Amino acid sequence: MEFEPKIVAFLCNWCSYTGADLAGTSRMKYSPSLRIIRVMCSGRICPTFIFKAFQEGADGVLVCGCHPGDCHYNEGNYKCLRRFKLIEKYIRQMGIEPDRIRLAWISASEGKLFAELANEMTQTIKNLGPSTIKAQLEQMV
Amino acid sequence: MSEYDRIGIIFCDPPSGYTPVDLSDLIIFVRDNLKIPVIIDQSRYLFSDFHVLMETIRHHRLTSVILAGIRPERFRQIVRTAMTKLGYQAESVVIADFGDTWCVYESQVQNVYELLERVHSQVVDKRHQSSHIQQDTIVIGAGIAGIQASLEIANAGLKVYLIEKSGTIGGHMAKFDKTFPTLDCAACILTPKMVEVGQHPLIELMTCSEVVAVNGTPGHYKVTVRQSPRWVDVKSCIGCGTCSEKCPVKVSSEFDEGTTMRKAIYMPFPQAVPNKYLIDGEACRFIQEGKCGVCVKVCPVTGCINLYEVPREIEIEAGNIIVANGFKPFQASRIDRFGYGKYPNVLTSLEFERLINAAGPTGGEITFRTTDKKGNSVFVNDSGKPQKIGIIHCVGSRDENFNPYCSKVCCMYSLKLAHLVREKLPSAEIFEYFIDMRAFGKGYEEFYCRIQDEGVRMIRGKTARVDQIDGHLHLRTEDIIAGRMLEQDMDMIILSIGLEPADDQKKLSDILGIDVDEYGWFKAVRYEIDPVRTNRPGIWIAGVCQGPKDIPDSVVQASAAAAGVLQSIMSDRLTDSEVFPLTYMIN
Amino acid sequence: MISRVDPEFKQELHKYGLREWNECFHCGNCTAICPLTKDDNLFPRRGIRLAQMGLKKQLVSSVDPWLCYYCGECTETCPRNANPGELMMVLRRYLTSCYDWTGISRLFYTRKIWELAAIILIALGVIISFLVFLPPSPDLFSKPQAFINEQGGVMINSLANGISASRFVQLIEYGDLLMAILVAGFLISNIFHMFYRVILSDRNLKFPFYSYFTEFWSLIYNFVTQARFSKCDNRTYWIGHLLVMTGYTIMFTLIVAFLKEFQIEEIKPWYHWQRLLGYYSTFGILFFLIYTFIGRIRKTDLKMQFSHPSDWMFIVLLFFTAVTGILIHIFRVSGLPAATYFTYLIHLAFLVPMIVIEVPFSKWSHLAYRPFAVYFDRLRRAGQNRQSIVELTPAI
Amino acid sequence: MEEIRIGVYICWCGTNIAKNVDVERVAAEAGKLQGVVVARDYKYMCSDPGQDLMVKDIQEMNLNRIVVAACSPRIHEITFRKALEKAGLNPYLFQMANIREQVSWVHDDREKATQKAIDLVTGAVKRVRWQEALNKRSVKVNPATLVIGGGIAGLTAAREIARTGRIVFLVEKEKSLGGMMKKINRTFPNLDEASKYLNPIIEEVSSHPHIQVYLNSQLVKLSGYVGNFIGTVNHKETQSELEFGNIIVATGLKPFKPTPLSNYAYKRLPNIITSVEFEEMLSKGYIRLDSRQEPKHVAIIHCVGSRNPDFLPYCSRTCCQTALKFANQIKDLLPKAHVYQIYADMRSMSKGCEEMYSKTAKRGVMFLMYDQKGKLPYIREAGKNEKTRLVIEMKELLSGEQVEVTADLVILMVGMEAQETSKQLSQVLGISRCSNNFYIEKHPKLDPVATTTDGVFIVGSCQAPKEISDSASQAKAAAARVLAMINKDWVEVEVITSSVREEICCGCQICVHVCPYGAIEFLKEKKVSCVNEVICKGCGTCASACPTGAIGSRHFTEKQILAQIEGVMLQLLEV
Repeated sequence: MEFEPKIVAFLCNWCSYTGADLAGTSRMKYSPSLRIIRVMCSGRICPTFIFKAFQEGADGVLVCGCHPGDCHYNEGNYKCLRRFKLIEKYIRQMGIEPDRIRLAWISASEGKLFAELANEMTQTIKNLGPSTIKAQLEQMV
Repeated sequence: MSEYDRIGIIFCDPPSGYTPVDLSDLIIFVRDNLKIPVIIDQSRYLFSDFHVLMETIRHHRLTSVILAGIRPERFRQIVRTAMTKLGYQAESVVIADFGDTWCVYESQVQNVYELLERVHSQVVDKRHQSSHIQQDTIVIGAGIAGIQASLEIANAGLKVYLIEKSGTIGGHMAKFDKTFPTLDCAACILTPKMVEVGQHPLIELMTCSEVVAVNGTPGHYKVTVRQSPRWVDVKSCIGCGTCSEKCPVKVSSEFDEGTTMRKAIYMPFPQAVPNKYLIDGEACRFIQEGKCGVCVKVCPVTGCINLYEVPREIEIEAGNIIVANGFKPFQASRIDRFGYGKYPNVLTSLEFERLINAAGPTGGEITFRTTDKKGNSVFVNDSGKPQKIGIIHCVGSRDENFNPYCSKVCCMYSLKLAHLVREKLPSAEIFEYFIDMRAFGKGYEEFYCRIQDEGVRMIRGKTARVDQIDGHLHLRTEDIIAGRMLEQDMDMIILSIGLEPADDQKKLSDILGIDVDEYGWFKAVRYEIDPVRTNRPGIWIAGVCQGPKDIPDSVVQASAAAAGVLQSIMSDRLTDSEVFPLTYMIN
Repeated sequence: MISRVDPEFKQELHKYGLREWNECFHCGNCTAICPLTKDDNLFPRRGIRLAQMGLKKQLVSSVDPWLCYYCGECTETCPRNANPGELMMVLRRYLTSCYDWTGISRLFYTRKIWELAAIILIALGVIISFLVFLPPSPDLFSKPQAFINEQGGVMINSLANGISASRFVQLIEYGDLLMAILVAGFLISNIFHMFYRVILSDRNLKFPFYSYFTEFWSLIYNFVTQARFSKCDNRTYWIGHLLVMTGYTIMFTLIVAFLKEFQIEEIKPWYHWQRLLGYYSTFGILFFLIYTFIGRIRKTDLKMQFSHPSDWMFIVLLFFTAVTGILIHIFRVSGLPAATYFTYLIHLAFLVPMIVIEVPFSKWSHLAYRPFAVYFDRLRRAGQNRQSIVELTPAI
Repeated sequence: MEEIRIGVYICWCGTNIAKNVDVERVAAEAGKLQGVVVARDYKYMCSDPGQDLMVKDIQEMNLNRIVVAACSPRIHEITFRKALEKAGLNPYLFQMANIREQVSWVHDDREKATQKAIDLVTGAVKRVRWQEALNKRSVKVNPATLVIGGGIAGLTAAREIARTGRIVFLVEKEKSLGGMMKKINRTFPNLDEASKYLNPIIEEVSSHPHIQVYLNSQLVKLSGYVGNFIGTVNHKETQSELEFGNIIVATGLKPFKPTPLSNYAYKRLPNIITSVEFEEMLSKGYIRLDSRQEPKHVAIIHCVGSRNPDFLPYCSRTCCQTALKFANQIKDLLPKAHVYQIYADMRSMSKGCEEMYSKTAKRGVMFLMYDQKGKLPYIREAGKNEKTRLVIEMKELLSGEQVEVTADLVILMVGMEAQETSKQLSQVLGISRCSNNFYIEKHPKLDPVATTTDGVFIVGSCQAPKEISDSASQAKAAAARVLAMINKDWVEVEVITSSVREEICCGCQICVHVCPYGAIEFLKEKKVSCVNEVICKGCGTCASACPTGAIGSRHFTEKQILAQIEGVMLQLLEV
């Protein structure tokens, strides 16, 4: 059967999660690959979460926050952005294709955008194929 | 103020040029009906000599004065000064101007009486504002507006009596499938609020109840509520439903707009609040003919069902009353050209809401209406699916022959219905026949565009007639934009019926003493900036009963009415001087 | 060139008896409820729209008002009480005056007194010329039996002084012919004018020449049967209309073309064709008259609620013509020569103006315009069939 | 440590969920998970019986963790937390899996949807076992209120509250009160003088002992939380610090500038004015052209900017009715003038406005419909011999004719758009804006005046364009909320805050720097950071920044989230 990726998505409670809900209430269909985890702010997302996701066998990780300047907590999304740049470097070193992680700004009114993003990301991951990290880690132990 | 507070009336002499008229029967009228002191300014000395005026007022111990006569305005200032000198506020002088009608006094006597009565009652109301206001509030009608208002007030820690005519709260909104433009399912967003009302310690919910009399004065209304029996005890009923199973009587369900049948003992709908059963007195055999009574036998809780229960009247003291009795959908059968009631597959929008609802007769399948063996019209799942559906706007609205006003919600809910059809029947052809598309609210225009993108055909031009020709519903419409006559065959027609004042509206307005407009909607004294305040202090209107509006606006109004209540209680003041002019004319 | 909207146009229409109608908000109910509308003749609504916008050119070039027979359903169901049916009526009056190149019709419609004056004038003219050319013979009173034929009836053609029966008939016939030519002249020229406005002036209208002939039958058919009218819900009105129309035409042809056979000395038995025809048309006309009289007075029927003076004028004239006609017959049969002579005189005094005024310039012209409207409409269609049919487009 | 006993409840939501998700299977799978004592599915969990079912289970099977898989927690988290409380369980021992908005409504493939639902539920179950009981803190409410914006909405709200003897700070960025309504000459449908309504309120507000009006002022900084905000208001050079319990935002809107719509030739040709400019003219009491003559032909063009994807995609709601009002006012002032309404859809839906529409028609106004999605009307200067000033070329839809309209004066019914300050203010207040830059309400249907930030309310046309009476009732609605809070005198505040485990805090003070609210201070003597929970809003930035993991944000702890990740990724072998 065709490879159905699993993407762990971290959504901030105020913009992105609401946006995702909007996609739902407007019945916009998108790929069922996402596994959404709600956090209060994209600033809460620390590298551990992302690595954990890969370690558990995620094929990709999506991080969504409010648009710059719209953060419910003023600047959490900026902090997130900085960390994300770092994480991108790390995972490259860990041998994970940087395309497997992605940061996007989704506002509460961008349900459509979210749906499109989901499909788009799923497609990129499908092209990359399943992530091998989990297997590799298991070999190590 | 204390009981020393006294209203007096001063009849001023007409200005020169007007023939003075005999006041005697007017005075008698005032003494007998209004029972207040009367001062007559026979030989114009009263206003000419300030001290005499002061003396007279002091002598009669007046705290408010009604200046009556032709153009009494000219004396207002002097009397005001007198009153303020005596230590009362300037508002205590009120003018009752008979206008020039005085000359034809004989013909006007009735109007003059009415005027005086009106002024007097207003002054009395004003007087009462200053005595402490009763804290409890009564909310009439438990639709979304009533629910919202009750919650607002109860959440402020104040007692609310929520009075609902039917057996459950929820009103019309509970019947809807989805709500425009967000397409939240109505039940999903309404039921939590209903539950909250049901559980709120400060809300006393009274179902099957109606207000029959309102006495007392603003801030101290004594309201008589007539509670007709449910025949099932709300406290002890466990809602197991055995009674309903066993009940032999079947009648059409008003909640499902007659698209399904229910028993004589029934639960209006699964999420009803209170989530308890009740008996339909008209249908129940025992109550009608005294036989049956099966429900009592099968009920696991002894004494829960009491078929001998009788209506009772309760008197409630309340400082404020919020009226939110909602509306009545337009009777589609009144327009025979559309063949509603004649052709089975001409539906009203409300019927369709139930049909398309997951909890509806077909579990959300859109099917045809057919008549079963017993001759009641029913929707059955295997009757096939309509492929061409027409939605006719402005049925009963924007029409001088029925209701000239715009019902405001029809355009949007029609678009919503079109979307729901598209969702359920992707291949179906859907047509909307409209005059003007009124997508005015937040996100409404966007919704309209979206529905067009979904391939719903928008026809500018109102269908004139629907005839059933060999099984098909034949429509005649002018497609104004395309510039041609349309003769189409449809499988199903949805009539977007308008909104009308509820049946009990007139009665309520009489009981409460609040004004209605020419259509029977309740009237706000200053609609422009205060659409919830009525002519009677302490009585507020919210929701559709004041004029057609959508859910958000109803909710907002409900909260606004609540604001009025809270404000009056927290400031212990009822009226707002702008509402009560200090001059009254014969109207 | 692009036409310009004209708010003043309403005042113009007011002269033709227009009442309040601007409330119309174009829901299209009137068009859709009308049993006669189809495809792209969208009356009454389009007519209302053009009138509201004051687009005269488009208005005059459309035949829609003639296709409406005023069953009144649109008015009954109009959500704005804009009374579309009445507007159609007004437009018919307006069009009549537009078609009439002489401008007389406009004068009559907009200035009531002129019509009346014209009628009286003509009536007097008829009386005078009659008395001059066909003076009553003095024996009418002295020895009336001289004018009685063997059937005991009056010999109608021998009542004039010193003029032989054949001469008498001939003179009358001349008069009739003159009248007929006059009327026909005006009417035909007006119809041609109509033809020009509706068909010729429309540059981008193309249809095969043969349709002129292929569609011609519809003209005859509609003229004779008033078929479209029968589609309206109220049948009696159609019957009445059919009766009066046929009766009137028969009478007209009888006196113009067959006077020699019709107006003869001897009195034929009642079953004779000329008498039967005479009775038929009299009956037809009377039926119609009574029906409309009652209608217009009681205002029961919507279409008769607002009566323009021109409507009355026509009915009255027709009524008196009919009555005098009947009287002539009665007097003849009962052998009263004097009475016959003078009634005959009065009869003409009503008949002539009725035909000369009403037929080309007023109400009666629709007798001709309606069927032609159908004819032209079919011609236009013949043009359209070649163009692609309008596709159903989503409204904006 | 107590034994974890989890109850899982899968909601059908009628068919909303059950249609695309095999709820029974989800329940069955959930039942297999560790610690799960009971897993049920039910038609409507949010309904009374649904909640009762849950409560009964909690009490009978003494469950101590609950997972509900249903709609978005944004809708029903509160509902179920209440239910837990009812059952005597701490409301924070509860987790929701969103299998409607994020599963059944967005996926058609039943199999995959069900799989996803199972994963989400697993995640929730894994997470909930680590959740701790938190105690709601209720704080006293500061009875003072801040109202931003001195238009009709702001004024009404301020007055409503002040009348109860509570302090109101009214901040207006202009130099006078009245806002948009002040520019309006008469109100529809009754054509009353707007000032008749507005002036008494302005009078009362500006003279009210309990209202402090700050003109030419703006809110620039906000800290604190519902019931206890501290705001900084800038007026001219001076700054003042205010303390208040609630905020009512009534910043209104601004008219659209029609210059980009070149076809309307605004500012390019003379005698083409916007509806706002016309209102001003009316309040001066005359209708005049630049040449001081009275116009003979006045054309009113609707939907200028509104309902136009390139400018304002939404309907501005009031223009049609205002246009009708204009027509009547013109007819009153210049009975001879011809008025043309060039409209797209006549949206006269408010009380009494449909009647106004037919009345206007009766007065002989000409209504012309243009194709508002197609080619817009075009205004050109009239030629020498056209004996008029302006000519409007348009396709008239109701007649299907291409026509010209002559006009001396053209009034453009401009749409209404959000204030450009809305972005800046939304950042100060921490509320979000919709794609049209209007503020987003908490719930468009059932909570139209509240926002996602407790204690901040949006009223009037800063939420969406609306007519005066609607703005007024919104203002009152917000006032009701505020009054209720004041009357109760206390409010429950968010307990999802950060907390420091001092024993492992290394005192690096990173958290102190990252905290956007300055809620974390460094205790010199103890050499550890300490969170001021009253100021902390629980964003958790500090938690993710902390190198030692000493700071954790409650209810979003590392453990909980990692467990959830584990959960959603846990492949169930049997599928």
